Amino acid sequence: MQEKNLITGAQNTWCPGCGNFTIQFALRNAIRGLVSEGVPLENIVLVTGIGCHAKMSDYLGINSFYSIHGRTIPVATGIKLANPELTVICCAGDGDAYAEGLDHLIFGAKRNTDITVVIHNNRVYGLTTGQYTPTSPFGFRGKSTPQGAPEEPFNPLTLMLASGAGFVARSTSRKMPHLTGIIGQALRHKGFSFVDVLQICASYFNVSELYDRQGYELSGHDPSDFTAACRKAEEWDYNTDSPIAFGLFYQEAKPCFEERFSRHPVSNVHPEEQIRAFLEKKR
Amino acid sequence: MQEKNLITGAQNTWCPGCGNFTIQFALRNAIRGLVSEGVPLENIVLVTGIGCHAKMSDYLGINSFYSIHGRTIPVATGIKLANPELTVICCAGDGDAYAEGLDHLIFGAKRNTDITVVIHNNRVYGLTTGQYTPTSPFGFRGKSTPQGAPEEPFNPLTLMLASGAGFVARSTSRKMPHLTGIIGQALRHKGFSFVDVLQICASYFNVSELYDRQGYELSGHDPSDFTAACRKAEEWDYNTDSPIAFGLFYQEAKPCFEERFSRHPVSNVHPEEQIRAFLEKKR
Amino acid sequence: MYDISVLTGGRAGDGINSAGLLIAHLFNQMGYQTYLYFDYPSLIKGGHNFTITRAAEQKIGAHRDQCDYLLALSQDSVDLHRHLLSDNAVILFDSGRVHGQGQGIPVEAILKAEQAPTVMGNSCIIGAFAKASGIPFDVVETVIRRQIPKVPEKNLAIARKGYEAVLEERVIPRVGTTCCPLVNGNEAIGLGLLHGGLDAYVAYPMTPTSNLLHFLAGAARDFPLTVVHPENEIAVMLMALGLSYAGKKTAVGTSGGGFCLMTEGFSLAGGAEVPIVVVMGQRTGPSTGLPTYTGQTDLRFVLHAGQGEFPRIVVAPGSSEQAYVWSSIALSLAWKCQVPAVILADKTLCEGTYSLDEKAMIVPGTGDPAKPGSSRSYRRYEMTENGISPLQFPPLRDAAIKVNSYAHDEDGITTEKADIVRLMTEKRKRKAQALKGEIDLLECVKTYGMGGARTALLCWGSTLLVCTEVARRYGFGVIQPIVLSPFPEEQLKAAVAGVRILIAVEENADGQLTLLCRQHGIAVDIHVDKLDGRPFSVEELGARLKEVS
Amino acid sequence: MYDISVLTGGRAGDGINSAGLLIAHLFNQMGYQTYLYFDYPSLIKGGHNFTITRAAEQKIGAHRDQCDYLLALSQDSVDLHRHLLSDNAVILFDSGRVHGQGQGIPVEAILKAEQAPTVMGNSCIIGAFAKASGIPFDVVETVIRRQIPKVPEKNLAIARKGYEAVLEERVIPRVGTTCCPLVNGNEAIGLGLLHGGLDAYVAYPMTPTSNLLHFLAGAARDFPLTVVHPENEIAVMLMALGLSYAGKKTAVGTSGGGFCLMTEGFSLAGGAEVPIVVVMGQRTGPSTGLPTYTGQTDLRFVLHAGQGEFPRIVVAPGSSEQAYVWSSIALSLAWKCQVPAVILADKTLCEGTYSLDEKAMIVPGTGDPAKPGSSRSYRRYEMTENGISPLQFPPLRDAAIKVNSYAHDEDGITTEKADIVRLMTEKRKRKAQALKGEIDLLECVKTYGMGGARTALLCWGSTLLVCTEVARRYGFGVIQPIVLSPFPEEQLKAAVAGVRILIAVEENADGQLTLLCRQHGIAVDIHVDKLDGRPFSVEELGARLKEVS
Ligand SMILES: Cc1ncc(C[n+]2csc(CCOP(=O)(O)OP(=O)(O)O)c2C)c(N)n1
Ligand SMILES: Cc1ncc(C[n+]2csc(CCOP(=O)(O)OP(=O)(O)O)c2C)c(N)n1
Ligand code: SF4
Ligand code: SF4
Ligand SMILES: [Mg+2]
Ligand SMILES: [Mg+2]
Repeated sequence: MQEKNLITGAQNTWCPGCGNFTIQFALRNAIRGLVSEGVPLENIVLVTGIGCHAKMSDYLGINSFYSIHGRTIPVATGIKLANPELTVICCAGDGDAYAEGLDHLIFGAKRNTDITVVIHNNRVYGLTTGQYTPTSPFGFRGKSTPQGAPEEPFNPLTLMLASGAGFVARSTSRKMPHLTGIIGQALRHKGFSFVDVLQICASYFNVSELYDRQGYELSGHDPSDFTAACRKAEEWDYNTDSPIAFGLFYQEAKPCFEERFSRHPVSNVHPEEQIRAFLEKKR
Repeated sequence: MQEKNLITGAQNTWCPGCGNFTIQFALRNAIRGLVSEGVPLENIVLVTGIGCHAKMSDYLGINSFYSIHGRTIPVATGIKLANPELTVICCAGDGDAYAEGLDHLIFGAKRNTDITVVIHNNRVYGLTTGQYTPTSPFGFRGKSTPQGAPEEPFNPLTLMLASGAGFVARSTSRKMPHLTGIIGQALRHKGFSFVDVLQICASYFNVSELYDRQGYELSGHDPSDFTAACRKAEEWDYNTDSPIAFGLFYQEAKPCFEERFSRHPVSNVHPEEQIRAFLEKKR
Repeated sequence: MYDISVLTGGRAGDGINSAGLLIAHLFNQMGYQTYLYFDYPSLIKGGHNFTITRAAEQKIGAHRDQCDYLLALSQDSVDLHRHLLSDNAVILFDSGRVHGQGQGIPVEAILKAEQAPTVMGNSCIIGAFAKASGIPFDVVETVIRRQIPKVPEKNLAIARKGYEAVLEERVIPRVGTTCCPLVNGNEAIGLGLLHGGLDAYVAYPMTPTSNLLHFLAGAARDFPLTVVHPENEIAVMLMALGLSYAGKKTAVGTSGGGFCLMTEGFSLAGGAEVPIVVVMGQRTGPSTGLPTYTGQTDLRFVLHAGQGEFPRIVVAPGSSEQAYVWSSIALSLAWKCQVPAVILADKTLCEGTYSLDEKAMIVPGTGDPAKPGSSRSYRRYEMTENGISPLQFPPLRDAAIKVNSYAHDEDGITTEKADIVRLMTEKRKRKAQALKGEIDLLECVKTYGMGGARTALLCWGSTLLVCTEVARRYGFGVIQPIVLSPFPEEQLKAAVAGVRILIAVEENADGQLTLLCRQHGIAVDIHVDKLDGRPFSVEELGARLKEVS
Repeated sequence: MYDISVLTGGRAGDGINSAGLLIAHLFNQMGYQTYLYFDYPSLIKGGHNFTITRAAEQKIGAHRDQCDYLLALSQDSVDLHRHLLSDNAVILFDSGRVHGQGQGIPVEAILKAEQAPTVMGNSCIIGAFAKASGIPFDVVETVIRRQIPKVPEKNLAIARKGYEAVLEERVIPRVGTTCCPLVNGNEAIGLGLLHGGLDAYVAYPMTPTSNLLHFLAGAARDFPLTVVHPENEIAVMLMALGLSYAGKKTAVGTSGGGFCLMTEGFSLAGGAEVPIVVVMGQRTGPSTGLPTYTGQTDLRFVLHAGQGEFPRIVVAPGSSEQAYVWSSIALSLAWKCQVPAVILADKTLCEGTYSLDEKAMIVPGTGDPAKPGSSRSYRRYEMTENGISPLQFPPLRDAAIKVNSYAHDEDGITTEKADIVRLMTEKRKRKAQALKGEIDLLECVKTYGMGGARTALLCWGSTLLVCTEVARRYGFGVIQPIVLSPFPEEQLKAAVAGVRILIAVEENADGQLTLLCRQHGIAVDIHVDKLDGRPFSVEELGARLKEVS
């Protein structure tokens, strides 16, 4: 099942022109980068939610846990806690991580679990045929809101900054090399890494033109400056038509969640002895 | 069941010295304020979660929906959508609103539903006898973390600001008049109002001394300045020992969620006619 | 007796479901009863989709495997379905995409000539189909004008070109003059809820009930209805309970995975007596399973979901008419008895399109809810003889309306006293009795063709119509409990009396109704199961019955 | 035969549970079997708490209503429990707080004199109790040194003053020399899981299993165990499945409301074959209900929770020994068969303290899991004869281990093909068979006192010991299925063979086991229910049985 080019034989069923293809190859290439630095391929685990994005589990020939809608992050946290040697990556959708399972995203950042979360933020529910999500613009006419979405979007970057994320970046499926680079950095960052990928949904929300027109790559920005990161993140509110920065907004080294659990040396003591000792005290 | 002094005959079972008493009377007085301005008492609805805080439903002699753990806000949203004339108040715990049901809190702010959310933030699970919550300090030795909580707290104020809340305030059960004033303002604010109340838990987290020593009332702060609000909110991280501001951090007038739903005039047309019309098109 | 099946195949995104539906409308105009089965994988574009549009002179609600016409918009449609074609099958295909036997239609060229977008390809196809099957062009025109009212002229021009592109092969005659509304199960449920007085619908998208959300979101333009799509199913359920508490008749919709997340709120509804209706569309499980396929594997889950014991309504309609009628009843009874109700459907029913028999859409009255008492002394959980307390909503002058998830007294104040808890448990038991009484007044168990039948099929939900059709051929009777909670034990016992061999047909492996019957002292002799997420076709069920009986 | 009950009452926060436990330890040292029932409302301080410490010469696990001693630390304790006192009851009270008959102990004055904190009041109380009941002070000393090892000298001094403050009233004799460990059900479950090889425990606090979280969080110091308390029960379940996938034997714990939130992950575990154990402590429902009281109302919920059909283990231990043994078995079998397992307990079992019979703590072996294949060709869902695929964990060289919530092929890649879906459904059915085979090797149904009994009580879970005790008096037998899924139909049928009158005793209203039995062709004649959240006392069950039999 582990394929040399990391792509399985599963038939790919994304729509033509879908931004997921770019993310797939960027992620694949970033993983190859890790492997070339000596990370054993079998130490890499992918966790996906449910949605178009999640098909990544079928397409990449690596360990994967194809989870349920909205629940990538707790699964990834469990895997990392079980074995901190593993490199754990979440591919989550915006419906997935920003609606159904938003709480887990915030707790992932708060705990600083050393996992990388890639959000395929196409700003729409793709697989359920086009409803508004928490990052769809106000008034979005999706199938559940034919008269226009009644809510403004939130800004996932500012939310992540407020939640304590130590690596906050944004890229887009319109810029494969940039995306590959950012995912590579995210994978190497020790701690919770968050990458919001503005992904094109060819079928339900194709705003390529917007991202091409307004997008620009961050430069001269100091990712260690929290306040600057907040101001930069606020530049575009996922709603109106302002410049959209791509790059690393914020990075900070902090202790990771899994390091805070004491690792017991593998013991040869059969639990029965310890149980007996416990019972002795209860007598 | 509607009592003149707004307090029911139910036996009060909070611990002696519990900060909930202060919140109860502050809230009662703030409600009286509304009523004295002409809001019919029966138009006020209280929604509570599950926890010590939630007993407010039993103690206040007003309409109440004693909900389940973590779920005040969706219930309140439903009530407000059903009847925008109602004044809807949530009393939620920190375990309740910051852990179990965090997503709803963020969506409440995002949607700007016109409800008032009072968080009884005692920074501990009271009713389940003292475990760490998302605002307990790092290393907190609760019953589930006898070796110390492995996570830093998050800052609910910055989270709320990042989520789009239009009214963000903090007070404390140590300052009854201040608290009464803030809740009164929150009730009058049209839109989602968030009040984090640093509440003393006499049994499991009594940090009265800290709040008295470090607490101060905001003055000279411009609540219409978002950036200033963020900086002020960051002053204390719910973990370390810095000054703790009480007051209104941020206020902004915005359209409310429930206003964005078209209200149909009560129609005399029996649905059967409309159903027939629909079926006609399907023939 | 005419009985015609048309298989239309293509890629996702080709509008195959619309094509199948347009063909159903052609049949509808020709006086046929129709049924449309839509088979599609969980993807948006590409892949392979197909519909089977079936037309017959009798009411039908199942597909046949043998197809008389194949309309192929992709090569797969020819390659994958060869074995389904009857010997003289008429094959039409898009000659730009497909190589094969039959008549080609140059769809792309026609669209190009008319400067029309790809979506109009369907008009071309149905034009061609009409010609090949001898359906007059004016029928095509009627269908297009009614069903694609936006740009009828252009569509008509294209349909005409399709019509002219092929030769007549086998004539489908007109068999009647009435034509029925064609609605899918989701629409029938939605209309039934609206009939029952639905004020609000709250849902998070999930196949197979997403289209109910879409339908009602659209209907909110015409009906006094609030439709909300919140952040997740937990919010859905709790928001709905808030709406219900404040006086709105509210329903939610989901499938198994989303229902899991609603179970805690479901128990709250049961314990706090806040009425709510859940439209629960089953699909193939466990877990994500096959999102776009069917199953009947969640009956026992909905019967027992939520901690604690409380009365609930579970109805499983088996046709679009029943979906309409029982959705209305479920809503009314949920409010009358202040209990949660589940409308248990599945992908087959939700997404299948049926000729609707308007004469069967008569909803029996369920009487008025309990009279409210005076407001000064209002007690939300007042003890009454039948366990049902008067239901009032805020604002109510001089009253505090308190609902409570804890054990509570009549005022809705928390209590931990053993005697009050026992009284409240007994109140809920009396309410369960009252609910059973309501249910007993209705025809909860339907029987078909039982006159002297010694063998009967026992079924529930969407397998009803495949069962009745196959049973007719074998001379079997059919027994269908529509209500599954409270269990209509007496009605079902009466229905099975005299049956020698009772064969349960269920699209699951465990035999969930079979076990439920056994629990009520009704023995099922044979259980016909289904393990692959596909609905029974007429042929398959026929063959399975031959095997076992 | 000595049989003594001591009621200790006071306010929440007074340490009543510890006081009751210390008294149990006194009895333990005197050679008695003990049982401790703790009755408390859902609040932290104030209110009214009480424990009943019972001691007898035979194994016991239920409380009696008639108390021989009353230790009153609050006025309520005297006022509320008068009717429970036997005629010659010995009454001791804290004279600073209580007015009444009996002997007063000036607790506050004693503590003051010793400059001791309030928590040490318990030492004073047990000192006084020992004296009043003729228990030698060296027994008090042993108990204090063992159970309050932190500041024994000061506690001893206080106990001595309590001892001296009262007069001997009625002597409780020593009846033996063995003394057992006293553990509560939560501890027994936790130890059983550790015995089975538990690597990780994940939970969100919820009565009555919060104390299992606390216990294991403490045990993580001594055992190689990771304990996590995440943001909510959804996270709990999914984090646990992540741990399980990566090779850790993991359990979670909750009660009904939290279990609701876990059901979606539970179905994932079932469909994706990721093993997991859920400790599910029932309490009084529906919804929030009575959080600190008991019930047996969630059996059918756990049997059917989660969409779709998949095999699962449900065990309901009835004593601390069974809790230990079957928690270990559940964990082992869950991993061996790669299924989710539920340990179904309740407040009575979880929070009751029992004398543990170490001889009964023998865990039968469940054999080794399936052999892993070679890693190059590793397929997570390899088809095998018994439906169980080799279980491997990442990192596995040259392999990609893919688990999947969708319908999947042997490699774990999503499939929508009907034939593969059918094969995988059949694989799960074979696995269910294999699991049933494992269960059949074990003694899943226990019987007690059945020699010639014509009437038998049928019970499950924590009512076991009240049933055996009452049954002994009436000459009834007792039949207890410990495993409820896969249902041990044959063993249960064998057990009931020859019984004339089968009386089910269940702490619910619906008769959940009764209905389950009926479904398996086992008729229950009489159902004894319980509607108020309180566990049966010996007297109450006796009276109820007299009524019905
Ligand atoms: C609990 C639950 N609710 C709903 C669904 C149905 N569902 C499947 S995918 C999806 C939306 C996916 O949107 P997103 O996460 O943005 O992914 P995308 O398809 O856009 O990549 C939904 C609602 C589900 N599988 N589970
Ligand atoms: C779904 C669910 N999980 C767990 C619980 C148990 N529970 C009751 S109250 C509570 C914690 C309350 O903490 P918080 O919200 O901070 O309220 P406080 O008691 O501190 O006021 C918990 C975990 C529950 N009732 N429901
Ligand atoms: S629906 Fe959108 S996100 Fe999904 S595959 Fe198609 S283009 Fe991609
Ligand atoms: S436990 Fe804490 S929050 Fe709860 S009532 Fe006691 S003091 Fe108040
Ligand atoms: Mg998306
Ligand atoms: Mg709290």
